[in-house]
Amino acid sequence: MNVTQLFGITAAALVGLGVYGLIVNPQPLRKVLAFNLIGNGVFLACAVIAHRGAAAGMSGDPVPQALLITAIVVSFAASALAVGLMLRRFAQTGTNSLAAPDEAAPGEARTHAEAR
Amino acid sequence: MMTPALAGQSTPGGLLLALAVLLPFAGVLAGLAPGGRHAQRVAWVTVALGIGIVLEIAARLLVSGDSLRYALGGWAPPLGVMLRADGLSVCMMLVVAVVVGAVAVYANGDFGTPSGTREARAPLAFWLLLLAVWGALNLVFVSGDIFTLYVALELLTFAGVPLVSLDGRAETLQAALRYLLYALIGSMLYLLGVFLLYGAYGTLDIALLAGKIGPGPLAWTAVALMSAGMLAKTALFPLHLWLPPAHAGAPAAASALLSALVIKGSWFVVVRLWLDVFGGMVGGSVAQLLAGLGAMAILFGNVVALRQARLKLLIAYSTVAQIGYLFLLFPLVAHDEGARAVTGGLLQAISHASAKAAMFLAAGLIYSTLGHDRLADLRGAARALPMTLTAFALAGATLIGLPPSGGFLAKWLLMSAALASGQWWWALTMLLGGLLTSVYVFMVVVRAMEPAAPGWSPKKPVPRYQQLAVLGLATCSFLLGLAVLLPVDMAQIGRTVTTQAGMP
Amino acid sequence: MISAISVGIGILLLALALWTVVVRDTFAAVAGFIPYGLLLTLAWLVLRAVDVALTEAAIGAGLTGALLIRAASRLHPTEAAAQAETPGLGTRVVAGVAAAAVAVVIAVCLLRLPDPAPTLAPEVARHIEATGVGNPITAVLLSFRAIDTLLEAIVLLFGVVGVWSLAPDRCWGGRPGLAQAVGPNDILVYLARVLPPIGVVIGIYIFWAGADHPGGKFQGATVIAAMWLLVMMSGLRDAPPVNRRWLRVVLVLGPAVFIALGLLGAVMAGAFLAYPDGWAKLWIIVIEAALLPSLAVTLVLLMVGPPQRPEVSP
Amino acid sequence: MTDGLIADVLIAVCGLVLLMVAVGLLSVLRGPTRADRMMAAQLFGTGGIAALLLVGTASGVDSVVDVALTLAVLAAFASVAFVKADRQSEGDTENEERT
Amino acid sequence: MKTAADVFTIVAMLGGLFFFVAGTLGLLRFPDTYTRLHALTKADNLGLGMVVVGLLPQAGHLVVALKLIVVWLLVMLTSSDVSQLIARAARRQEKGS
Repeated sequence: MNVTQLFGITAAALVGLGVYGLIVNPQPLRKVLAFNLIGNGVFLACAVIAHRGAAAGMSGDPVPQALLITAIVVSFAASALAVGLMLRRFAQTGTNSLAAPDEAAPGEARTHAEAR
Repeated sequence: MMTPALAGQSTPGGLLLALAVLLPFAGVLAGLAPGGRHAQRVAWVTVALGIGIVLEIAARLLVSGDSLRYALGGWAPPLGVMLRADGLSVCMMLVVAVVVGAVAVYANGDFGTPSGTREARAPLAFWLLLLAVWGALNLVFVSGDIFTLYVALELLTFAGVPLVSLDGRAETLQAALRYLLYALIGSMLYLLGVFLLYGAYGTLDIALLAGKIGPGPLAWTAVALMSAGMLAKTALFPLHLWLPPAHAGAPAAASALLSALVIKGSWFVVVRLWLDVFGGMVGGSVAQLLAGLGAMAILFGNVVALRQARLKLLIAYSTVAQIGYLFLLFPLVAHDEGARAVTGGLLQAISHASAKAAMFLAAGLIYSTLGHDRLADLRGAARALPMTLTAFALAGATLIGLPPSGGFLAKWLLMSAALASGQWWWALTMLLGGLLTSVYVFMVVVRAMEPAAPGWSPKKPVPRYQQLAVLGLATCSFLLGLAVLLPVDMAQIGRTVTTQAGMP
Repeated sequence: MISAISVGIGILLLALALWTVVVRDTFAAVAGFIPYGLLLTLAWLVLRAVDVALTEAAIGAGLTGALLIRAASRLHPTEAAAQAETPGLGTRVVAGVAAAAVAVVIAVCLLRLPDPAPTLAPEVARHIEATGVGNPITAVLLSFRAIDTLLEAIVLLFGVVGVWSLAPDRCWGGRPGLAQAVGPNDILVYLARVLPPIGVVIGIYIFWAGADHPGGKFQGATVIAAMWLLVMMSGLRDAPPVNRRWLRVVLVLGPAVFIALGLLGAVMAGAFLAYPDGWAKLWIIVIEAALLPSLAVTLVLLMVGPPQRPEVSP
Repeated sequence: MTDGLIADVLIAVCGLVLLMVAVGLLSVLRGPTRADRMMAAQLFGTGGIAALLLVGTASGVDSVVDVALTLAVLAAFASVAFVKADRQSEGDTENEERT
Repeated sequence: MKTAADVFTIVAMLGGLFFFVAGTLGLLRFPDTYTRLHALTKADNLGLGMVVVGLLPQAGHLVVALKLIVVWLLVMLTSSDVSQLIARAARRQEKGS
């Protein structure tokens, strides 16, 4: 088994693990973590494709590698936005659950927000 | 199908496509740097210029009778990125420009920077995000490259999510977070599909891919991943759970953008993929499945809408239903009436965009007049806001599909395509959906017509120009059906051949 | 030999990924995520994607880890409530089966990619001369597919607008994040005085190397951003208030220069984002140099979050 | 590019270092305290960089040193972020908002 | 000449490996956080140092060799500080509990 096959399987397994984590972990932060796992699996798949495309004296196909750099940066920004939403919501309500609808308790929420 | 040699060359006026994308983004930059009231002014100038550019693109398309193309950086695919605008792209760009313009007029009232402050959070964010949504959508419509489409989708997500939580209430933050998670997973699945296609065919260009692609496990996995991702972003049943709280919780102007426009971006990607990339490959049972989900969405969304107690939630569930119609076109394109189904689907997207934006804006005005949007207590709304209620009724007529609205023409085209290809069940679903829609539209209008309680006065006066903007938009959607009188079917420009190629 | 190492890296990667999925405590999960990122860097290296390895080392391991660990700590009080929501065995089994099915399908696809693999490497090699740069990835990112890079910078900017829009209204215009008070003798202050000068030099070096060797503006900007964040964490300098004019200008500088030069290219070289003959390398360096501070500031602002402290008016 | 024998030695050493790091990671991540878990980043800051340098040199990638430099700086940053995050969640009043 | 450099590399690598093994053993065997931290920081830094020293003769360029040394110095600088920070965190957690 060569390097590309090996990492190809690893990539697929990472996506699988991420999908599993995404479904079973109720916490949004864990879902973001799982999203990152899926993302890494997808990126690894792309790196495998780039590696297979080695030609013309280059150690890999530069086009998918360039796409990867773009995608890695974008997914960081996505994580940052998700974390921002979670922290803001926590500061307002003290909760971070996706399931339970937020109680509209403006007075209480306000004091909590003030305390942060 | 365009020959690859031709596909690689820019056409005259191609630069306009780049400008249509970049102008709104440049507006974001120019608005963010000075901030405050300037952001709004910059947005206004940008909207005016942008509408001009889109009109010019439409004129060029009609004159040349062929799609516009532009090779960015002078690099032709597969190395470079190509922008392409066919009839579908230009029609979508036109309606987006109209809706963005109307929302900009409306938002003048809701998102002005209060006097005495140099800069306020919500207005600054709104004006920047309005332009951001616009630029991202234009990019979705003109991108000829599947990876650039991914970036466009991410731009759309980043512009859409903050719009949901613009007023900062806790429940909207939750809705925004849910929306973000769905959207991110959706784009990640899409991206995996992009990489698989590149690994199999060595190009990202839509036209080149279409020429190389063939049936096989790789292509099928790619189409499954990409479609699933886009369905999550479009909120097609049963992936719609994030939509109602997000669209109903946002401020009216933001709801209008989200419900009318943002979801059309990912829908458009599905259309591009199925019609132009995978051509005749997908069809049959998969298309039936997709339309089946659409039919479920129509029935489910409309029934749930009927049971809502709040106007904005009702409108949001009506979006869930209307999204369903957009997916009915897929099993119909592969038949003789394929072109008709494509035009019908596009027209449905356009008329829903204008009608839904008008509805949400009308709901916003009703909310600020009554101080609430409880359906049980809408009386007096018609007396206080006659123009707005007319607009709501006209938009409702479009959603139901009454002549001469755009919705009527869209449904008529789709139905005749369904009947012509012997798939009567889709026609039946559409009729049933229209019936259910008419019930709740009627209910809202009737309740709003009831006279107000004695001594009641509006909570907040509504400026006339806001009402006019809403009415204008609703009138557009209602008269859209007259497009049938146009000498050319604009939607088919640059793509008649492609649709033929999609036949089995 | 190299494939033996790859097996090790693959197994360790999956073990850490599994850890972050199944462990109960979120803090522990994120603690596993950071070495996981470092390990991915090794994987990119083995796959000969050195530029990607650099990006992963900077963004994947460093920034994302720091972002998530801060969130995990703050959200710790919600942990107990979330445990109660954990789905039952039935859901977990279904999820496991679904995940396994997805993994198998993807694995089969990746193993059945066509041989010989299609590649654009020869195309890049044929045209790289015209761009004047030696690193093919830089050529792709700033010439052949420059639009993606421009749009990516704009995505990051939208991210900042989105994060800022989460501020409480009364805090608008103020400083992001919580104030950091650290005693002056804290070892952190010492580190924050010594490391940033070195780090910034390394960041600029990585940016500079990017024209001809692996490296570039994203990686360089991330290192610089991390150093700035370190200074903030130590309390030596506070985060800038979001209404500062200089901050806004630096934020939009990179994309603005990119668009402006792109339009100039439309006039001088016949296409948007095209570079005139012989000037390509200079233009690319100007664009990258303008993007470097913008990206660094953008990444810092994404990390520190929305303004949370109203500005104290003088 | 290093020649065959040395390259093999480097790879072998890299494998063993990775093994050590993996074993160490196992012990560190199990805890029991948060401080133990913070060592994970630290562990990879040294062992991981050693493995990186070894595998990079063995396969003749000169720029691996640049990756190692970046990693050294960012691993330190991540470790500091860990400690800081921990301090904040402990509810250190001095770190709270000053307004 | 070449062989001498290679022998040097191999010897240094074995030395480095020894320290990494020692560090991990320490992590496994030592009873509390402080001693474990001690084992990790001291031994692994020496291990990295030996690896770097061993790689010097294999570096094609003087610049690469210099950068290798910088990597080591940088890791030493940061890990000594970070280990102090972690030790303090450990003490705070003990007090807290």
